[in-house]
Parts: sequence; C-alpha cells; structure tokens
Amino acid sequence: MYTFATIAIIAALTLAVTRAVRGPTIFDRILAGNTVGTLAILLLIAIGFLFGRPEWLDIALTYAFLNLIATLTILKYVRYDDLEYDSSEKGPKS
Amino acid sequence: MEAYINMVLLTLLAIVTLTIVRQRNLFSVVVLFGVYSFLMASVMIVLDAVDVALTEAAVGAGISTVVLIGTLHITGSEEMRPSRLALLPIVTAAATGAILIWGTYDLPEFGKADVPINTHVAPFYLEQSIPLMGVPNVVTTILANFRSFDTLGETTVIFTAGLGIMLLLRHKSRKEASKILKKDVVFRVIIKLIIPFIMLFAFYVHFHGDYSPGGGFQAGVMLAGAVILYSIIFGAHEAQRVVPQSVAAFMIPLGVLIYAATGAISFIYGQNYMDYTALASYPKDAHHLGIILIELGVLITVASTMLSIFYAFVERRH
Amino acid sequence: MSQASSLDLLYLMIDVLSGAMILAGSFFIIVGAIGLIRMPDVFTRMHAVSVIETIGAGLLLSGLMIQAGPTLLALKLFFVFVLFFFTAPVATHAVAQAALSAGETPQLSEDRRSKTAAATPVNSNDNEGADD
Amino acid sequence: MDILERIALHYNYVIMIFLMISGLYIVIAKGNMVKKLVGLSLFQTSVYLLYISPAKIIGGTAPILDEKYKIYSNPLPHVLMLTAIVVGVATIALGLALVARIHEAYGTIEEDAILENDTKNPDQDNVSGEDQ
Repeated sequence: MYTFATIAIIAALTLAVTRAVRGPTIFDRILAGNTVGTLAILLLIAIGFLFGRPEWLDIALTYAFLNLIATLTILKYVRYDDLEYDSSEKGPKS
Repeated sequence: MEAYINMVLLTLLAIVTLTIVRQRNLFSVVVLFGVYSFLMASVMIVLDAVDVALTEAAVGAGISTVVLIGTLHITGSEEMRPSRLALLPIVTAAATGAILIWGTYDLPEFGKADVPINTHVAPFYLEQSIPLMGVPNVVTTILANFRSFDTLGETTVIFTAGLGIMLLLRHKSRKEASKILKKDVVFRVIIKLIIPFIMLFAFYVHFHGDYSPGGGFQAGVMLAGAVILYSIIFGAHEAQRVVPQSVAAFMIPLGVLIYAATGAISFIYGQNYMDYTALASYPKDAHHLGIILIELGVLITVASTMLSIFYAFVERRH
Repeated sequence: MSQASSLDLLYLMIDVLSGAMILAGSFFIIVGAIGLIRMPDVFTRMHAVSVIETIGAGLLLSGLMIQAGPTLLALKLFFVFVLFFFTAPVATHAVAQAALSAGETPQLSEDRRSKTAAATPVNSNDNEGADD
Repeated sequence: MDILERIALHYNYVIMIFLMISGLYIVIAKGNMVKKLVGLSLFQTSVYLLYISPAKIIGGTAPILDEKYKIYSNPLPHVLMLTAIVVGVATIALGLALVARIHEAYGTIEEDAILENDTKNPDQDNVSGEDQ
C-alpha cells in the first residue's frame, strides 16, 4: 500500500519534472516547480511510512512554507515589471 | 527499495541539470534550480540525511531562489549567445569526468556498513551521544558539541559573507515606495495568516532540534524566510518597519558573539573552551543548555545575514 | 472471545478504509501529473495540478491519518493537510495572475480548431538555446 | 554484466560526477556571470552528494537515536554538509552581490563584453560607477 503510493508519487514526480524541463512558457516551469515541491512533500511522507520512521513530518511543513516563498518571489517579480518578460519564452503562440 | 528510489531521483536530477546547462533564459534557470533543490532534498531524505534535507530545502529552494531573482532583477535575464565554439570546455569537462569515474573504482559500494567512512569515528558518536549528552539527534550533538569549533568557524564565515555583501551593496536606498500587492486580497490575507505559524514553527525547529531534525541553521533560514515573505507581499518598506536594516545588521555579529561567549563561560569555571559542563550542575542539563545557547547564536547570525542579504538586493534596484 | 474478534474486525476495517483512501489518492496524483503533461496550455495545466494538491494529497493524507491513529503523527499530518489547503490555491492563483498579466491568454476551442493537425506545442526544445 | 552491476552500485558517484562536470562546464564555457554562479552552485551541490552517499547504510535509518533501531547512517558527513549548505548560499550571495556591482560599473555581466570594454579603454577607471 505504502509502496504503491510511493511509486505513484515518483511517477508523478517524473512527469512534473518532464514538464519543468520541456517548458514551453516560463509559467509552465513555475507551475511544474511548484508541483515538484508538493510531490516532494508527499514523497517524504510516503517514504516515512514505508520505511517505518514517519515522525519527521516537520520537514514536510518546512518544504511547504519554503515552496510558497519561492513561488511568490518569482511571481512578484514576473508581475511587477521588475523582470522583463521574455518574449522568446512565449511558446507556441508567438 | 531505497536504492531504486534513489536511482530514479538521481536520474531526474541529472535531467534537470542538463536542462540548466542548455537553457539560456536565466529566469528559467532559476526556476529549474529550485526544482533541482527539491529533488536534491528528496535524495537526501532517501539517503537518511534528514537534517541535510531540511537545510537543503530551506536554503536551496527558498533563499537561493530569492537571492538569484534579486540579482536577475538588477542584471536582466537573458544570457548572450556564446561567440566562440564550446569545444575546449566540453573536452575539459569530459576528460575530468572520465578521470573522476576512473577514481570511483576504488570508492566503496553504495550502502555498505563496513567501509572506512562508517567504521572510523562515526560509531563513537552514535554510541556516546546518549550516555554523554542525553541528546538523541546525533547530528545536533556533533554539530553543537563534539565539533562545536567547526560550527563556530562556519558561523563566522556566514558573518563575513554577510559583511561583504553589505559593504558591496549598501548606500543606495530607493526613493519611491516599493510596489505593494495592494489589490491582491488573496495574498495579503493568506500570508498574514500563515506568517505567525512559520515563525512559531521556526522556533519549534530550533528548540526541538535535540530530538528531531532541525537546529539553529534551519530555524534561522525559516525566520528570515518569514520576514522575506512579508516583505514580498507587503513591500520592503513595511518589512523594514518591523525589522529595520540596522537591527538586522546589528544582529549578525551578536549571534557570533553569543556563540563565542557561551564557549568562554567555561573559562570562568576553569574548564576548556566550549566545555558546557560548566553551565549547569547536572552534566546532561548543561549539555542541553549549551547546545540551545550556541544554536541560538547560529540562529541569530543566519537569520539576520539572510535578511540583510535580501534587503541589500532589494534596496539596490534602479 | 467475541470482543477480540470484533476488535479484529475494526482493525481490518481501518486497514481497508485507509488502504482504499491511499490508493485512491495515489490514483488522483497520477491523474493530475498526466494532466500536467497532456493539457494544452498553462491554465488547463493549472487545473490538472490542483487535482494533485486537493483530492490527491487530501485522500492520501487522510488515509495515512487513519492509519496513524490518534497520535501526534496524525496531528502533524493534519497540519500538512491544512497547510496544503491554504498554500496550494494561493500558489496557483499567483501563477494564473502572473501568466495573465504577462499576456498569456487561455487557449480557447476556436484556437485549437484553427490550428493545424499538430495542435500540441511543437517540439518545445526549439525555445531552449542549445549553444552550438 | 559486470560493468552494469558496477555502475548500479556506483550510481550515486556517476551522477555526482555528472553534476560536477556540468557545473565545471558552465563555469568554463558560459560567459554570463549569473549562470557561472549557478554552475558553481551545481558543483557545490554535487559535493554534498559525494559526502552523503557513502554515509547511507542499506537497512539503516536516520541518525536520530531510538530504542527500536540498531543501524544508523553515519552522522558526521551530515553535519559537515549541513553547515556547508548554509555557508554555500552565503558565499553565492556574495558572488551575486559582486555581479550586481559589476553590472552597475560596466552595464553588462557578459565576460566577453567586459573584457572588450577593458581593452578598449584601459585607462578609464570603470569601477567608480557610483554616479548612476
């Protein structure tokens, strides 16, 4: 059961990393990065149960907080002209 | 099972690295570097290095991203197309890699217990942590007690780096108020709700560091992260009303001083430097107290350094 | 005797319930991740990701909570759950807002129809600068 | 078959070396200084992996002592790397601060452009770019 959950999370992690690697827009990467953070938290929890030492969920909380900080930082700078939005990253529609 | 999870995660790590090498948009590079850090932290979890995973996630995914974005914002985010052919670097890197791979033939196989690294001094730490100090988290014991000189050095390095950054980037205060996410009610409400919990949790990580993963380094990064988050949503001006730059600057040496002074107390009682038994009558209490105190020094230095770095980059905009 | 067997039954029920929840959660996590790959543009992908963050993680964590019983562990799992509940929508909201303000528009069905057979993003590696 | 087994048992080292030479390659080949620092960071991270990998013992658990467990992974590398990570980010930030100052003085962070600038007007003291 835990094994299945772990395998599922790792499969999802692989797919999310694929999306982060392929892009095509910067927002896809940010979204995929955020998802990788989420899945890392779930992976941590699942591995804890799988190997029988689940008491370090504290780390998961840290991940969640820091994930939020990273995402919001990136997005603030994207949104408020502080960083030029790069037209070459626009993807298929440009 | 552990070995397989480890291999999959490492492969993903290699793929992300390859993309970082090829990607020319620096903004994407930063995002991918955050992904890389999370994967690395997961690898650390699988390799049973929980304290390291906590630090790597906090530092790599949190603070690194913030600092890199701060720089990009000053310098622009596009890398120029290289003018020369990249043949020589490839050859150099490949040759180095080949030599290193040849070197791994003598390295121990993965996951073996009877290799030199695991038989030399580590069993002593693992066996003596509870009898001598009464602290279950061996990483904390080594960090703050067995090898506390090392950690003093590391704290000083952080202090020095913070000093250097402040010398480099100071004296350029921005006139106009920073852009506040005024209309974004969602962010303001949720972040206001979450920040107290982040701080509370940071102190939990600090004071519970004897029994679970955590300690001054991680707690410091998280505390700084909370203020940075506040600064991102409500503007750097607001954040500096809460924690002024001068206070942050003052606290950097304060932490190092607390650390060094905790060690020096033992002198008064005629003992060696960093011998905590002088701090309380019962040795295990003394060790607990000593560890908490020097970790407090670490916490103050790390938190204020990270915050000063952030302020320095934010203030430096054009 | 009968008490012991009823306790056994209770444990079995707990195991079955939590197992079903964990399996369902894993299923939704995979579904969300596939959506992240297969969906055509960033807004629809966001939608897929929210499947992972709400029902996938929710079911998984609830299943583990049942498995952990009334301990500190379950409380911590609950904290993670609540944290997801607050942070995941904020992060997604931020991505959506930034994408919109940067000029990214949601792909409509008209856009899809007007495109040629290769509706999915063409080989996205085109955008990445290979340096040679 | 022999070589496959060897690679499997040394997989951590192989990946570690790959990360290391990727970092090395970025530092040598790329002209952009932010990218160079990211490469340096990659190099640094590979060293963490080098230290942590041999500390793991299959069947062991994390070095937080408990009555129930007998085998623990080696805590010493964890300590060394934990401090190295925090020091690493501080030094990378110092490097980035230098990059920011270089950008203010030269208007670019590309190595080639800076060298060109220096050879064109060798007498001019570029570093005093405080006037902006």
